[in-house]
Amino acid sequence: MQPIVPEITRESVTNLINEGKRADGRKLDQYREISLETGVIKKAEGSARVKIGNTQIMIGVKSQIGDPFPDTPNVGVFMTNSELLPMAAPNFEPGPPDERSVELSRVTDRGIREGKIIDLKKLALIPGKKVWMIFIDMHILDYDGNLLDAAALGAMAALMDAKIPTATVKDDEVVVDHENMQPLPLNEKTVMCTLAKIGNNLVLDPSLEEEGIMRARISIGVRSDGAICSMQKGGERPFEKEEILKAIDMAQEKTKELFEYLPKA
Amino acid sequence: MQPIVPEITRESVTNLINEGKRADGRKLDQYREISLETGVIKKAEGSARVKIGNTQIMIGVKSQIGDPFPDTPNVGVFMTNSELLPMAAPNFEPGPPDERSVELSRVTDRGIREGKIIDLKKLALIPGKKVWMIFIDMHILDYDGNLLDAAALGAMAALMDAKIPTATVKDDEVVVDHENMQPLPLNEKTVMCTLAKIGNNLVLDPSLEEEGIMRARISIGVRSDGAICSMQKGGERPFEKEEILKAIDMAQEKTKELFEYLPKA
Amino acid sequence: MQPIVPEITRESVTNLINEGKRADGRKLDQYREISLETGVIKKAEGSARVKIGNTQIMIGVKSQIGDPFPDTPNVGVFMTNSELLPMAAPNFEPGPPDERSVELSRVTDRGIREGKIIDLKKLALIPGKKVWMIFIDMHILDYDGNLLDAAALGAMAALMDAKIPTATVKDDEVVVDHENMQPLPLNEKTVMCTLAKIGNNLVLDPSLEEEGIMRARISIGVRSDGAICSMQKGGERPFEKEEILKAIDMAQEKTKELFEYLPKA
Amino acid sequence: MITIITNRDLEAKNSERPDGRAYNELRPLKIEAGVLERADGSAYLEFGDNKVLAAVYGPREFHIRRFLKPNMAVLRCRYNMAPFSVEDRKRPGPDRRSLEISKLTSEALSPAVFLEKFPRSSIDVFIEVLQAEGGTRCAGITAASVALADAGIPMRDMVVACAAGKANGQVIMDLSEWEDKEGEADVPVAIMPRTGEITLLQMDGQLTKDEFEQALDLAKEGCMKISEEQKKAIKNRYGGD
Amino acid sequence: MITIITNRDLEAKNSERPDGRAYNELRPLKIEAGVLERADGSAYLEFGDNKVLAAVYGPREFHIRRFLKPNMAVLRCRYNMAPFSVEDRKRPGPDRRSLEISKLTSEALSPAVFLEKFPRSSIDVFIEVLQAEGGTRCAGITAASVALADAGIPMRDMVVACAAGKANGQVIMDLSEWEDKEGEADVPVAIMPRTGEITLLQMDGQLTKDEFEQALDLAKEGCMKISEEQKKAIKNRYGGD
Amino acid sequence: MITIITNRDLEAKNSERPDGRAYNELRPLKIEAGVLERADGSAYLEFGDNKVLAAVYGPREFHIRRFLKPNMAVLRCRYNMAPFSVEDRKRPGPDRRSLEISKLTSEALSPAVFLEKFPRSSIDVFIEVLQAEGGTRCAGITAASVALADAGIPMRDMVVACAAGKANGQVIMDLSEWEDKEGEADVPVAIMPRTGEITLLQMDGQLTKDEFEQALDLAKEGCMKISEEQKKAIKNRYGGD
Repeated sequence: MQPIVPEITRESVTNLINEGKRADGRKLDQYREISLETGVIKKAEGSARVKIGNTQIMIGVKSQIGDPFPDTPNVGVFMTNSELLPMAAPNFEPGPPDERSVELSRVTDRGIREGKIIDLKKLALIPGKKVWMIFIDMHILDYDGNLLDAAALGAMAALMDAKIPTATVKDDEVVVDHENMQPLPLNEKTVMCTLAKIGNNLVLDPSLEEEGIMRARISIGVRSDGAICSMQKGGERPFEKEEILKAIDMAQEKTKELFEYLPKA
Repeated sequence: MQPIVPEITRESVTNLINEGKRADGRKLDQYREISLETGVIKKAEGSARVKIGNTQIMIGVKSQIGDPFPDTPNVGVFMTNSELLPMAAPNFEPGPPDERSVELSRVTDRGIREGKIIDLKKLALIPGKKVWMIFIDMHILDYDGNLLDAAALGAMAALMDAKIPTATVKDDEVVVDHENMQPLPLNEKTVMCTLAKIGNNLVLDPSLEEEGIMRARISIGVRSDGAICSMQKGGERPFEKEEILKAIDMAQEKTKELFEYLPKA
Repeated sequence: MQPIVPEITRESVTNLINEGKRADGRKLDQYREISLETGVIKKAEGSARVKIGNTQIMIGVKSQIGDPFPDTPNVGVFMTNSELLPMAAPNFEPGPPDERSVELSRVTDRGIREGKIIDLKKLALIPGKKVWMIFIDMHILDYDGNLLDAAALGAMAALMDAKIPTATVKDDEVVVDHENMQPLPLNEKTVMCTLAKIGNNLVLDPSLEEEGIMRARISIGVRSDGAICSMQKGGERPFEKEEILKAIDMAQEKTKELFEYLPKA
Repeated sequence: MITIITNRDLEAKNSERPDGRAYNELRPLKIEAGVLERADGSAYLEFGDNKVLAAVYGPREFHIRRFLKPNMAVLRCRYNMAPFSVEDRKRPGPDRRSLEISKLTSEALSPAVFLEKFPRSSIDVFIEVLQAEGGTRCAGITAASVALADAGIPMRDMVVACAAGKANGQVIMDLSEWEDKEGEADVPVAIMPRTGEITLLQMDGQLTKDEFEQALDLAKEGCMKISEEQKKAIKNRYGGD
Repeated sequence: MITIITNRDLEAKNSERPDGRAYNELRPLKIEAGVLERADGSAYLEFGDNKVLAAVYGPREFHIRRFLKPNMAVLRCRYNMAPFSVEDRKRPGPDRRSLEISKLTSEALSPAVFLEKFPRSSIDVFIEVLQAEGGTRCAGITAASVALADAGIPMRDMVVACAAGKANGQVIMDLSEWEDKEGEADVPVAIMPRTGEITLLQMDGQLTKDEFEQALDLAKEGCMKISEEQKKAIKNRYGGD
Repeated sequence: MITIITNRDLEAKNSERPDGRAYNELRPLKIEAGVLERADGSAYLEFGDNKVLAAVYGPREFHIRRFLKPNMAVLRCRYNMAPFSVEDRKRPGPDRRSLEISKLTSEALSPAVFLEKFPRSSIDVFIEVLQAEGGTRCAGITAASVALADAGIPMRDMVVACAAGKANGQVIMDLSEWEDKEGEADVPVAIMPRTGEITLLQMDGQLTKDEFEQALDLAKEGCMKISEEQKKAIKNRYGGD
């Protein structure tokens, strides 16, 4: 899936990193340039276009009224979906989400869900019958490495940007007032920080080329209160415990920078 | 998709057409033999078997009661589907509709829908809740060119043939009376006329061989009042404006012939 | 689909059978060792693990409340599904059920349905609106021949093992009482007996190797009252009438043995 | 080109069948060979209110390497019902029932075809049920045999199919849709008429062994009658006597 | 890099269009070439409230043997709408509408591309509608042409598309979403501007021949204006005068 | 062939866990190797009320050219839940959750396998959850390792997995289904026990760094205990001491 990197590139990139340098001039713990715009899609209830380096994702939040899941009748429904568009990379194929796309959606979803970012109870309308359903759709436009951090940042921004209609219940009927839009009920903020293991170093925000040669990666979701709320190892080589702990320190430090990009509440 | 036609055949057919003649002896503006039978499938509410030359389509109309689309709560639902059966040509594969089949369905559907052929308002039963759903299913049995005209003619005939049960609403319940069948509420009739561009000529009703060498095709849907109600260019070469205008003249002339095959209302 | 058997094996196995012997030492009308355990999956309402020789199937019965089919509004719904798991044989592929898996499900289903084994009327709750839906899922774990007999035996055992909640109707609402579980309403028992034609002999319970060389197979479902309730020929060679009649005799005799494995009611 | 059988006069009227047929009476039957232009062979069959079309392509190169057989042709079948062929519109595309019937049809026809003459090839049989009224799998097999013959595929025999069963306590030939649904048992059978060998056999419902044997005999009797009509259809198409 | 057209001052104000445009007035238009890193060519287009991204890969080896052409490249298109691009969230993945538009887009672009220069190859065009407000198929074709040029694909001409139609009894250029839904007819058109030849033509609704001709002329007039913006986008990207 | 662990006596009873376990107590565990006839290797595992079967085929020729690797084997996993394994019947076939777990399982096992010994091959691991009660991904990885060993696949180490997490404010080993659902955090971990290196690591919920470290340590401690049972299962199958 990953582009195959020639052995010589692998060596030169690794050697550089062993010296604390990177091919694009960054420090090991430095993000590429980040840009984040919200409110870019008027037809979406909330939206964000996020770029980390050349990686680019467009994210839209839509709401609709629907049935709750039978096992959680009193809370709203929240779903995260992503599409690795064939325009984003020469080897992305059209079709149903593959395992990479599913992992991306699910890790992003878990950070938001398990971090209790949305107050899903406030999205119930008629308990057991009607609730708000919130869809986060992530459209991967350009793939130049580190989708996870871009997705988490963009999804958080799109949620903060979102305004949904006011819905009230009268006589068991839901009345939806599009004239009075209100923000989504959010408890907290979360973003994610990914480190790749190359040689025996951890490097922040791996580029596409670095992803091609990394041994493993660890992605850590952090809330603005500092709590770790999700974690996902990827890649076909192991980590040692000390590396994980070091990664957590770096993530807790670096996510502070990421939170700065989010809209001020 | 189209069978590959040897260069020598392409030349000889084109030369013939340049002289105003066709391989099967037809004039440039002449249909192959057309036959149209209705009422052939008793289990369908309406049906037609149409042949243009050896191209053969069986069309069935079925009705059922269902929910309206949310954005059009007060009108009936109408759907057109076609299947290019693997029996119809050696290169048709079983499976979900491919783009040719989708185009065929959608062009036929638009002619009927945009020509306001069916009075969909009369198919509403309980506004916002229950409406008649009308399905036109087109079964392509034998493919010898020019499916679009055959489909449009057959679909129109099957609609005219259709009898659906009388449905009345009592206390918010729909009562369906199969003893009293009634025709579909139709406002108008429409048929379609396809011209292929071969060399610099327009030829009516292209055969399979002619489709294999044509540069482009234009299909024009005409109502019995003369209005143009749908149009679709196909093929990988362009048309000039004058060719389109000439094609419209031919279509408005030739559809008169086609209307003669329809059952008398 | 079947593993290809070398010609020399085919001959030696056939010659042996012509002498009334089988490669694994069995008599022509002898089953391999059978084992049947019920109640193995606590999360299922009923379950059974069946082995015939090395062929192994895990079967679970689940119940849920749902809508009846429109054409049978006053009886419960009953569905049989099977999955030829890719773990069960080197040539089984993941994916939607193929024709072998569909045949297995449908033959098992017909034996139960047409043998009137379940009293489906007792599974109606609110006529036309709510009924019990009973799902039999057959998970093929290890494939060493003769899936049909194993499936029929295991499905019957799982049905006999099943306990579903007591459901009562109050004011058009279904009340499901998980504290009071009750057996499924069963009228009868059925099992199935499969004979393979090898050379000109009928052999009971074909092994995988025998299936690879058999000319045809006949599977006969028998109720405990002796009635034949389903039959399915398979394979690409014909049977003679006398062979079928002989197979019925053998099935009626041998199914008595199979019934012994079922739980005592 | 069209033949009608109404063998109502062949037997005494001891019937209580809803459509008035005798216990061993077939529904009216028409078979026509060579009805499609593009297919290598084709046949159209009406059997009671069943309307079935069969088409054959091949032998032709088989491009799915995984399934081809190095020493013989693969006979593939696709049985399909038109959405408008049944009372309630059927969703297009294969379902479990049609997958099973496709497999059984392939197995029913294969014994009669000299598949070994065409290694690495496929012979593709397509059956379209345009209107269904009970017994479509048998009608499909019967039509497909005529289409195979029309395509010039070398065959040992022309497979023919007919169901028998039990309804209202009586063992009967050729169940109608109503008799199939409301009756006690259904036994679809296909045979090679020269030898009487059975290439399709299914049963569902409840029968004693004796009843089953009666049904099997009746089905084979029906097959023999239908077989005559298959031959006539081929003669009508190609002449000869 | 961004260009805005508001040709509101070009014509007299005789309009009764809901957004106040003249009958022959385009919505504001921006085109930018070369907006993606990975794609061989790309373009971003805003046309009224439509926001469309197009990307091109190729010519590249075509690995689906069944579809490749030995003497030319195959131009494949995928038109796709983002789930959030429309009022009610769209389920991800292709539907019948997008399949048809993909086919038509491929046919609209192919005449302009020197496909014969790249036998056995594919040129893949991906169009993503990020926000839809009427006329997305035309916007997609227009953007795709710029992306093809940005990818350096040799072309006879840069295809450009614009719709015309009829609403409130008036033949008008460039229908908005409201005019498309509520109006009497819609005529999407693509042309090769050098020759005026038509590579996309559809119509639905009800028009007389005269009205159709007016609509076709208006659509072509719109195309010519948009074509200038395509050229500017390429110039802005690559310099030149 | 069957081993039961109840390490209830190993630690003081300071627990308030619903099933009465101590904070660092595993559920009862059984592992059996070599339980299937056809598969090249297999294992059956019961862990609390989890019942999981794993099977391995390979190394074998990999026929999907697009995915094969010229210098090593590809280790493919399919994690699947039986429809009857959970409270509410699961629809058959893969869903998003099982796709993700399949990917993670493959990544968790790959570091231990000498994939480079089998270029152009696949090693296929199939995991079937027959009954689920919390922790099935770890149970699947643990069983799959035993199945790989049973298949004779050369490995650096036998990967083993165990979750830890936090419930009722307490960091605990091996969450039950209830603790997973109602608890504050879940940390599934797989390690190679010889080196302690981590091949699977996920977390969800809310933890401080200290709590996470405690959970990671507890998970690794659980892994080490389970590892002993893996080895016994292999010894029971193949003898030796």
